[in-house]
Amino acid sequence: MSKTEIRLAGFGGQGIVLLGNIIGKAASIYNKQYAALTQSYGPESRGGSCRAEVIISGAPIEYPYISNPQIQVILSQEAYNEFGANAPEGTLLLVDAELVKMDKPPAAKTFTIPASRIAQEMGRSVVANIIMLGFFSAHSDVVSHEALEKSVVDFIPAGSEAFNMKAFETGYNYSKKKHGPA
Amino acid sequence: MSKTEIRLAGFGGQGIVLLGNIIGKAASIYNKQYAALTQSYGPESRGGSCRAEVIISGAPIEYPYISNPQIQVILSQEAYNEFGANAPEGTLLLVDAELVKMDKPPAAKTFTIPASRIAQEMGRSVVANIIMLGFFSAHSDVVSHEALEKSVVDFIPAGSEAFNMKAFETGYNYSKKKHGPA
Amino acid sequence: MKLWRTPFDRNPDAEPLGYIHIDKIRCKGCGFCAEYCPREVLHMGAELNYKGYKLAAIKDESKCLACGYCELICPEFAITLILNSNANKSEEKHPV
Amino acid sequence: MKLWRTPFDRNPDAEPLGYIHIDKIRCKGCGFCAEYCPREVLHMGAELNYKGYKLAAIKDESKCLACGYCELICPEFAITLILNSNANKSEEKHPV
Amino acid sequence: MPDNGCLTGEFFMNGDNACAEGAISAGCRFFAGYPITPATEIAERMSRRLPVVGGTYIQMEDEIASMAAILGASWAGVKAMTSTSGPGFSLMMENIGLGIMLETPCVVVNIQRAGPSTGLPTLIGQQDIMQARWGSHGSYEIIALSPDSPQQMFDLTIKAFNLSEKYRLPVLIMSDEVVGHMSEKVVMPEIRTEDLFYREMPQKGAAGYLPYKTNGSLVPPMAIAGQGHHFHVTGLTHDERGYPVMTSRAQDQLITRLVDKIRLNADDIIMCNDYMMEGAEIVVVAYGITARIAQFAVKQAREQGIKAGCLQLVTLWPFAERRIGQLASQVKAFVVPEINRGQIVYEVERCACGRARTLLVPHSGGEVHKPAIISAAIRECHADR
Amino acid sequence: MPDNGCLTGEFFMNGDNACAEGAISAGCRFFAGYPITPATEIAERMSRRLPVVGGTYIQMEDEIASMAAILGASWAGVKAMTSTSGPGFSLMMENIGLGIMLETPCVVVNIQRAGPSTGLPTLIGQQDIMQARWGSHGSYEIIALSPDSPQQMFDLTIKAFNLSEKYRLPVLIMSDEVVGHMSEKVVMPEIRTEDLFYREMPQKGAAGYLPYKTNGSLVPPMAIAGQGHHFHVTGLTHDERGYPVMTSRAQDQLITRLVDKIRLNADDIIMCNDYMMEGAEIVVVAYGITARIAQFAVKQAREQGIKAGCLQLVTLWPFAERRIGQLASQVKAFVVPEINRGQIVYEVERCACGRARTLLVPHSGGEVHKPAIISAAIRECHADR
Amino acid sequence: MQIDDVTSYERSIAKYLRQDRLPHIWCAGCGIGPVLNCFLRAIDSAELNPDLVSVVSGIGCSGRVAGYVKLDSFHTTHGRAIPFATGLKLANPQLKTVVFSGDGDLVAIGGNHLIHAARRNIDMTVICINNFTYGMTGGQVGPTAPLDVRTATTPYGNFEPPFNLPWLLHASGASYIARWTVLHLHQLELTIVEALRRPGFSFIEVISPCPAIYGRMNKEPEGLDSLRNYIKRSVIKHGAGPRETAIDHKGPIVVGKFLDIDQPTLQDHLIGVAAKAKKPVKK
Amino acid sequence: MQIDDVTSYERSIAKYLRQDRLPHIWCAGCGIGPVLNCFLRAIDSAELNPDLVSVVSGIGCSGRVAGYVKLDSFHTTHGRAIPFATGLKLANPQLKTVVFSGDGDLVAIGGNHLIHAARRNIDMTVICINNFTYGMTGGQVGPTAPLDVRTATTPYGNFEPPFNLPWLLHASGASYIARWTVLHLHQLELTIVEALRRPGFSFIEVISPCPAIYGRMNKEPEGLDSLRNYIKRSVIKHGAGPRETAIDHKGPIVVGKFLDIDQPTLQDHLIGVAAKAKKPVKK
Ligand SMILES: Cc1ncc(C[n+]2csc(CCOP(=O)(O)OP(=O)(O)O)c2C)c(N)n1
Ligand SMILES: Cc1ncc(C[n+]2csc(CCOP(=O)(O)OP(=O)(O)O)c2C)c(N)n1
Ligand code: SF4
Ligand code: SF4
Ligand code: SF4
Ligand code: SF4
Repeated sequence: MSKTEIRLAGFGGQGIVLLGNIIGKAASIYNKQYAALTQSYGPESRGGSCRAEVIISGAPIEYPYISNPQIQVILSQEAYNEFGANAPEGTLLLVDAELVKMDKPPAAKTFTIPASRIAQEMGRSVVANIIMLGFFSAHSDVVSHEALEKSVVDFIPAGSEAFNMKAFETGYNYSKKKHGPA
Repeated sequence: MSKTEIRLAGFGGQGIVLLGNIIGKAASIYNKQYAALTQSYGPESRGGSCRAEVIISGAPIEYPYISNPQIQVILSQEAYNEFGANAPEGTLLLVDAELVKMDKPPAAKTFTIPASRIAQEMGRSVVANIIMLGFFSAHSDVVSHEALEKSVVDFIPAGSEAFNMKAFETGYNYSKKKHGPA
Repeated sequence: MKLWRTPFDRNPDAEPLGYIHIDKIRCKGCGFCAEYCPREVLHMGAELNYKGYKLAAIKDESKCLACGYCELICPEFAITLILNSNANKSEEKHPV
Repeated sequence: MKLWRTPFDRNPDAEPLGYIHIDKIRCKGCGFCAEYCPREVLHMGAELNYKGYKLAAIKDESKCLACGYCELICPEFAITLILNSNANKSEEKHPV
Repeated sequence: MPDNGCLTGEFFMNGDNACAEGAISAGCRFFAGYPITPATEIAERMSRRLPVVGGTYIQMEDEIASMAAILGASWAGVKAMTSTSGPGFSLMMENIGLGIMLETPCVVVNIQRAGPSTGLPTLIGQQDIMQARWGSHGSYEIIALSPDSPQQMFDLTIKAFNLSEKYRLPVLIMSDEVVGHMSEKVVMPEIRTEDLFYREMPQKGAAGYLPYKTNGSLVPPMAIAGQGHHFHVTGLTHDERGYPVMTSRAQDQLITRLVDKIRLNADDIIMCNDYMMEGAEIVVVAYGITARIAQFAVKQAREQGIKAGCLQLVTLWPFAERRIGQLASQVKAFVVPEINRGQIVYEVERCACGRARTLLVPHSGGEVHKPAIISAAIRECHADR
Repeated sequence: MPDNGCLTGEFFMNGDNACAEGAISAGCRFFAGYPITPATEIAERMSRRLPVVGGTYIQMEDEIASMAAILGASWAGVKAMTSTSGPGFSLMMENIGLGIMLETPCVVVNIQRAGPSTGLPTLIGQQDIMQARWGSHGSYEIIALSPDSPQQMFDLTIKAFNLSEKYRLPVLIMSDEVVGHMSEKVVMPEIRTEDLFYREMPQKGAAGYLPYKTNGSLVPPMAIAGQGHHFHVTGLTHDERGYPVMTSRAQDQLITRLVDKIRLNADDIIMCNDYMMEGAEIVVVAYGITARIAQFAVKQAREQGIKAGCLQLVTLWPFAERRIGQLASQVKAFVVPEINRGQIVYEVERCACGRARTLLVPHSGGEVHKPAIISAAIRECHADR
Repeated sequence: MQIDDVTSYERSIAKYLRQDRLPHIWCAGCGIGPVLNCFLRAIDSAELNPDLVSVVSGIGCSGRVAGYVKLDSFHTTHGRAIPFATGLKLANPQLKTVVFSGDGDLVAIGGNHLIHAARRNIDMTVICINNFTYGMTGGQVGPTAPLDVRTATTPYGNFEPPFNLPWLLHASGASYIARWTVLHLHQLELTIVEALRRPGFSFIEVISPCPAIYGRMNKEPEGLDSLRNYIKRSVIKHGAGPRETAIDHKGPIVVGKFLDIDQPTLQDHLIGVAAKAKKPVKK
Repeated sequence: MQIDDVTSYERSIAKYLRQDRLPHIWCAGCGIGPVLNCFLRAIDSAELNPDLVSVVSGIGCSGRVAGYVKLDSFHTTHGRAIPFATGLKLANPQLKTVVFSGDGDLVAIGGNHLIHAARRNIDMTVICINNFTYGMTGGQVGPTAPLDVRTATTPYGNFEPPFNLPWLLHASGASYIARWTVLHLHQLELTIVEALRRPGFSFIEVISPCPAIYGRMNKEPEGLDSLRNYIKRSVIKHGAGPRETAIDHKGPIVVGKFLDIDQPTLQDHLIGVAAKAKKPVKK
């Protein structure tokens, strides 16, 4: 049965756990898959590095931890150094180009987006994660675009739907523009 | 191996546990017997009834509780009603006549002394228990007279030795006078 | 220091306002009632109860003001004040 | 409210009393140093460190009074004040 | 959300939140707690949800007070809960004992982290299992459940309330950090009245009510404060009237009933889940998140042709003594992975009574077992002759 | 009284007082406690005796503070003790865990009464035996001793201090109300330096001292405050430097050592007394005052021609696993009288592993067993075929 | 002799006293009995619905009070009466919750709960029997014992300064604070009535003899000795300030009503929370 | 450029800081770091023998301080730093014992130990970081949180009145009480020095931002937001009375040295006990 492991990594305050929740809910509630989200906790997740990991599967998930993520979303240099740089061939790497310098091209299939800069340009730096989610949606079919959209709306503050949808589409379109249709 | 069980019973404040300690120490330290003292505890031992029980034996004592005391020293009506009145034949019963009214003669061999009145007459009602101890010594050889004497001195406040010895002898002599030499 | 408010200067010849009942089984001889009765109705007697406590006793019931203080202060709930409904009702009653 | 005691009116043309070293790995960009430097020696720059924090930076070291407040208030122990022993010693020293 | 404020439908949430929602659905309307990782999210969600459903949330000054407060609330007739982790659980022990002695329904959740002492506050342990059984002084029996997922957090919280109301004692939910913090789909059905158990109560103001007089069953009806019963209850040894009686005889009567109400109802209380148990020769006995890791290993073993199965202990206490005893005669070995240095394994070993091998797969804590370690243990037992 | 203020000679005193004198003789110079029946006499005697021998007595605001204070005192280099009974013991659990984690020598005395909760405050129980082993959260091992007389109260208190200094952990004395309150002769020998064990310490001010670096043995030398080591210790999982390390690996290293220092030294720690064990077919396994009652019953049984013996568990924890295992192959049955509803019996049963029958003689508490009840159990096992 | 059908005892307290439990466990001359008596009269005088009064005690001689009142009554664990009562009260705000216990219970082991309950200004009346010692366990030093007194654990004299309870409670946030001795029974009754009827946290300290233990060690071996001492040393001073309410071994014992202020109670605040919560918010 | 061999940092605090443990765990803009810095300077300025200084912390963000000071240092259990330090101090009166911890640790779960230590007037300096919340566990309401603030457990606003800590400590018996904000670092240093050097129980409250949690929920998402707020709201008033030292959500934050009195310490009393005990008494 198909099973996809996703890692989202960056630092505290970027809304990484929220991303994990959005993806997990999209997969499990709207796409009727199985999904399990685990995350880093404690003071570390406030100041320092932060991580959320999602498994999406067609069958019940016994072991809830990822071992070899097929997809990694990297939002800090530290996270890149620790995880992204070593991502093996055949896996997908999505990187915020604004926050990460890559010395040499990683083995994984890598796509970059300056999500945090775009967010700033849009006037609300908090939506960087949603932009990244749109970018993610453009590059992976593990969760449907519609499911992600619905899930975003579930998690954001009331009143900010339109703005967040715009951010989501911006991320999605950035990819389409840059890389052509997937 | 010889084994004697002794019960001392009355109410709180009479110095009953002290008596138990004096007898126990006399037996175990000065007479080189085995002795175990158990006693009633808790708020009950302050206001209400109070009990101390001593086993004296020539061999180690495994079970430290008395079952059929050969000697009972009774210092309150309540204690008499509960224990003294039913003391079986062949056992020894020593009673403070001032505090206890006996409706009918008990089955046990019974001797009485108005210890508390004598104590009052001596000017220090606290020594009633030591008077009773002297009386006890006159009626039982389970602990030697000398051992009891030494033990009394160990337990009383410094400076009160002479007075307590007088009380002890008073109790002892009361018996001799009343009942003749044992 | 004021502990009670029933008048001390009530006519001593009037019929007693109350009668005192002391439960001899409960009394532990603390002496509170005797000490704080404003009219010395009670005192500590010589009798012992079966537990060995010296009992409170009535000395002169006729003086009782029915102030209720002995009943209130008795730690043992051993005193019952029985009100005399015959007595002069116009005099101030105990404040309880 | 008085937070420090080094004179603000020190001759601005004198050699700086101290030099500031900021540890870029430790700095978390809280901005305390920049905000509370009495002489605006520091400001928040645009550079991010590898963890993503925006770094404090030196704006004009020449004004430094060596008051030590930035060093004291930096929550990260990221600032070291290096005293300039060449500078005019007669002026009052930082009170630490 | 239905009118009563209970959630229904499908949610993606972590175990802590699911536990809080389970409590709300079970009718819990009082929560007293003190923050502690990794249980804090339960308190936080209760603080938000309770005022909405007409309940009361209070953060007490510590865990001792929290435990005492839920006992008080329960005696006011309200279903009550607290949540904590190891250090707070240790502090609650004295008043859990009071709950047992007064026979007070309530639920105590322990989201276990790794100890002893402060240990690894944000990382998993399953090390308070024996503490749950033995942590308070005195002789008693307890009920403890162990969920393996957010869904079970929801379901077993309702179950815990039901058991606590039925048997009148604090029921413990012995979860762990991974289950508490992991998010998955949670289905919350509409709860019907008949799904919930409420303590039996005397008629309001009924004369002659005695707080600890049973009527055939081992569980006496429970009066609550304010109903005119003017009853007394005490943590001292007491008789049917609730009055202290300081005798060995009264003690024996009381303790025998307290112990028997659990021991004699063990079959009603004990829940186990069978996973690939048909014809199993090697049975992995596990609980909490470890049950899922074990199932992963069992599945692999079956693929390799080893007749392995997994028995999930949903109820930890009372221990599934009979079940293990029966299995012991049928199977070759028990493999017991625990995130501790040996706790439930003692019970398995005792009940196996030498008839089947018992192999502990210990883990000091901080993460779950690697499935391969459990697999290796299964293979080791399989290779035994 | 010798110059050092320690008593020597023969005394008639109760177990509580003997315990206090044992502590003084063992070099205990700090006591923090909180009154509780039936342990209060220990505190009272310490309050009188400690100032005489240059020590400090303090009554803290509760048992939690008492336990914390003796840990602090131990880190100031002073042998320290506290005493309590069930309810206070429950409250101490969290900080007993801290003692284990910091590896702090100290002695905790529990004079057991009957519970749960307030229970029978002035009457005997032996119901905190499993709590002693499992009462704090997390994975750990502990040492617990069980005296059967005032004399053993004296002797084992010294032993407890020695073990705590040697293995660096809180050592528990699990006595009971009868032993605590009963008076008998107590012989107090002159204690020589070589009778006492003091923790190994780094050289004063030695550079490079690491608080948890061991040198081959499983027990690291212990610095004390004020000696210039400037060390750090924490209840968090830590490395050799005493620094927190929040990883499963660090946890495993630490817990493994904490557990192993007891498990691997079990033979050094465990003490049992044999009573009429020659050729025994029925072995009564007992501890505390119950061991004496059991001996009484065994003597009677022998008189009736039944080959009974009694194994007194002087050390309760670590459990005498090997001894019971060996005996299991030799004897017909174990009879386990306890003043609880089954605690140590679980261990006996587990270690017997089906090779010998195990028969619990439970007692709910409030008094000791009637010897006849134990005799009956012996006869029942004897009649078994 | 013609007498009333009812005695004053029957009229006022009989219905609130568990007579089937008498005699109680307190020693001869102990002050707890009179305070209990007075409390029961106050319950009557306050004209509360007794069905709605709950009495919670901790452990100690004073803590046995819950066992003698014929009201819903809870004898809990040592020091934990207040949090238990907090749960009762919050779960059913209709209840009048009275905590009746000893100084050791409330201020030693239970001190934290006491100050936090006062801080919260929860509707609750706490009656604290202060006998300067732990009676139940045999007279050890308590946190209210004056310096230098002898107790079972201070054979060389007490070396710890005591709390000044009215001050501590005031600083913690209580609304109503009073102190009487066991002799001021009429004043005490009025004070209890007042406390029961008012909202917020009220604290009443009652100085009470423990002759059997504390008294015996401090030259007041009879309850009467202490009472005579109280008469000598008591000074009524309503509104007395913190400096005046400290109690030492020999000096004056200032009694009276020290504080009586209106301030929002926890319940008041909680009503506000409920109102805000009921406004639908996005989940 | 010619510079001094040593920096001010090296001269004063480097020797007391566990540099091998940096970076510490505190969030960006957290106030604990500056207070630690200041404390280390005070240790230096007080010219104590550092070998004899012990630092004890409980659990919390503030409780991590013990882990960063290069002195004998103990990271204990939540709320129990004070009794642990009490044991240390009593067993070796030579030691200077400093308890450094958070308001939740010291005043919520640890409140009883705090007031009892103050009552005993034990030689001990307690530094309390008051950030109005439980930082470590994610920003729940603390017993110092002003009414109406948002926290993780008061989503509808805090409904419990907070303690006024200087008042509580005064009423408990402390000898020395001061409060500063994290901006008053020079004053704070002097105060700590003074407290360290004096006998008896001293308590220093430091108002400190927790931007990551408490600030984020209360419109001060950056540490700087809080600091600016403190500047606006702080009023220095030495000797301020109890009515003035309460802190609400918006009003002034009165800082300064509130109490500094000489009174016998626990150690003074214990010396008396030892003297009496040494006189031979009959056993
Ligand atoms: C946790 C716990 N610790 C200790 C005890 C023992 N204990 C019972 S009552 C008491 C003190 C009672 O003192 P106080 O509250 O002043 O009441 P009093 O007996 O003087 O009326 C103590 C310490 C206990 N029951 N539980
Ligand atoms: C017994 C216990 N209960 C709860 C916790 C969880 N806990 C850790 S830190 C903390 C609160 C810390 O708050 P505070 O002392 O104010 O420090 P801050 O983190 O705000 O600096 C709590 C509740 C614990 N470790 N132990
Ligand atoms: S007050 Fe009560 S107990 Fe005391 S003497 Fe009078 S009747 Fe007896
Ligand atoms: S104070 Fe320190 S951490 Fe903050 S910005 Fe300045 S250098 Fe960076
Ligand atoms: S010990 Fe003291 S407080 Fe307790 S009942 Fe006796 S006199 Fe009263
Ligand atoms: S959570 Fe708050 S108190 Fe803790 S480190 Fe972060 S800012 Fe500081």
